[in-house]
Amino acid sequence: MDLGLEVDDDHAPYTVLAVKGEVDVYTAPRLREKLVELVSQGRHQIIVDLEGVDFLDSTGLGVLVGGLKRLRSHDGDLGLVCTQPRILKVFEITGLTKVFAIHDSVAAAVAG
Amino acid sequence: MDLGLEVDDDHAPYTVLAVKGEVDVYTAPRLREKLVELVSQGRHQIIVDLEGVDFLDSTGLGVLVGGLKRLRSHDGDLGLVCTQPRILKVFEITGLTKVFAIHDSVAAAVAG
Amino acid sequence: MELILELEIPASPEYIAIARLVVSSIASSRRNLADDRIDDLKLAVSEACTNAIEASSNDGDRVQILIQDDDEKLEVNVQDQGPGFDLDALPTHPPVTDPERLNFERGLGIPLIRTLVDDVEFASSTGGTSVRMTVYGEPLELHPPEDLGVDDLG
Amino acid sequence: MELILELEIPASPEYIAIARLVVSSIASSRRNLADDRIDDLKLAVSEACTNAIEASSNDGDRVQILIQDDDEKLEVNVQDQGPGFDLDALPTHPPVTDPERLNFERGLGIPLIRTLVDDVEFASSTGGTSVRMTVYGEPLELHPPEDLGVDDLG
Ligand SMILES: Nc1ncnc2c1ncn2[C@@H]1O[C@H](COP(=O)(O)OP(=O)(O)O)[C@@H](O)[C@H]1O
Ligand SMILES: Nc1ncnc2c1ncn2[C@@H]1O[C@H](COP(=O)(O)OP(=O)(O)O)[C@@H](O)[C@H]1O
Repeated sequence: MDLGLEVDDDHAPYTVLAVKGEVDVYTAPRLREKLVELVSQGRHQIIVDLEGVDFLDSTGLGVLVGGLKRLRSHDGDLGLVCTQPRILKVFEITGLTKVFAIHDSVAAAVAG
Repeated sequence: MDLGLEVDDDHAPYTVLAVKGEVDVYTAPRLREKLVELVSQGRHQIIVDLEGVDFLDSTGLGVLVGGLKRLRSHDGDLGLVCTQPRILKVFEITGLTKVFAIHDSVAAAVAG
Repeated sequence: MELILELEIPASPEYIAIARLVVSSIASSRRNLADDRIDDLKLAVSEACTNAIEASSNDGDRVQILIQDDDEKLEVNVQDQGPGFDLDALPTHPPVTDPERLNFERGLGIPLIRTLVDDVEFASSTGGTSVRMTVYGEPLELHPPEDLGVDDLG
Repeated sequence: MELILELEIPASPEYIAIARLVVSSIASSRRNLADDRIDDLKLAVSEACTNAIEASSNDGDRVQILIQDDDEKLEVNVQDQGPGFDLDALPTHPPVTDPERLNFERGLGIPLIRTLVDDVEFASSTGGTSVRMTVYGEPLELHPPEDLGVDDLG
């Protein structure tokens, strides 16, 4: 039930944060802290890779929206990598597919 | 939570019954029925392959002991295949390692 | 309606994963629900439990999850001991096309619940809130409970 | 001792897998227990639940599983509404080397429980039986519950 958070620096100017596990009211604070930490390090182009996420609820969505908002205020952006139907569905239902750029792979995300 | 029960006839005179899943008070009756059915078909040398078993409790042990007893009364035998430490442990604690021949593989069981 | 299962957890985030585990496990064993319906119910229950946990502020507050079913439906009821709330007084969000939308990181839970389950009923008072969520689906054909009768084998 | 979790299931075999799921999930998240200790506890609880289910004969009888812990131990209490039994009156088995041993397919549950957990206490009356099983182990260091504060992020 621990959240995996791995930072990959090999895609400059993008920082890729790979999330693994279940993102809920228990684990979302750790995701939020990690995003705040990355932004405070001056990383303003962040890709959050959700391919390893088994579960994501509205608390997780809220943290991602908060991260996007913070990055936009620094002229940055927060993109997502997600192909899992059950995770994509949560973005669709809430209309957040129109707010986030959602990519099929990290390669596609850093390319575009 | 369903019990997998597959009969393999390729090892005559042995009949190999591969069990998959959790053997407990809910699923053990199906294992018992299958053993009764095999014995009533005249199969008196049975190898029960426990490699696919995730959980086995005393109800499962009871069914195996009952099967062994029935086969012995027909001058047959019931051997086991088991290498998983957590399943072996249940046989060890109950002293049943001295009652059953426990093999490392189906090949070893039919050879021996 | 038959009561299947009752789970009571402390009103604390660390227990929400257990609530999901129990609900999805029961849903998959009792009901002929497609996997994506089970995921929907799991998410709805998780949202309801999150709200229940966040509404609870007293030490020792607990959240109760009741699972019931009958021939055609499965019901999950999440109950808390929080202060209650007025469903009709909740703010509405700007549409997602509005840049203002980004100011609302919260408020997605109840809309999600409404979309994910077939039916939802809120009952809230100063003594607490209960959220009853229903999904419809065919029951699985269960193996009838039977006597083990291992002694008969010999 | 703090009550962590309460699970109530119908006294019917099909629910025993849920009881195991909940116990092993709590044990692995709350306690610094090795995997094989978690397996031991899971098996012990399953044995106690099997006995509880088999002892229950009335429609609607239920089995309650209480999980509690404190700094050093985790306790699981399985309670039924069966007729109770006399622990001291249980038959003893012939040794495994005796061919007679094969006549005893039952009676392995309680010896297993005794071996698997650090401590077990039976309390039985005509109103039902409770089996309290204890394992010792270090608690996990839990992340302190904290305010989500997503609004602060912006
Ligand atoms: N069980 C509850 N007890 C008290 N208030 C609740 C409960 N559930 C929801 N609410 C109120 O309704 C609001 C909206 O809930 P929701 O749509 O889930 O979004 P969020 O929880 O992210 O705010 C909450 O912020 C809270 O004020
Ligand atoms: N919760 C219980 N309620 C009533 N009787 C019980 C209970 N647990 C155990 N017993 C009695 O003790 C006997 C021995 O139990 P056990 O060692 O688990 O073996 P088994 O259940 O295979 O018989 C049971 O057959 C039953 O008569």
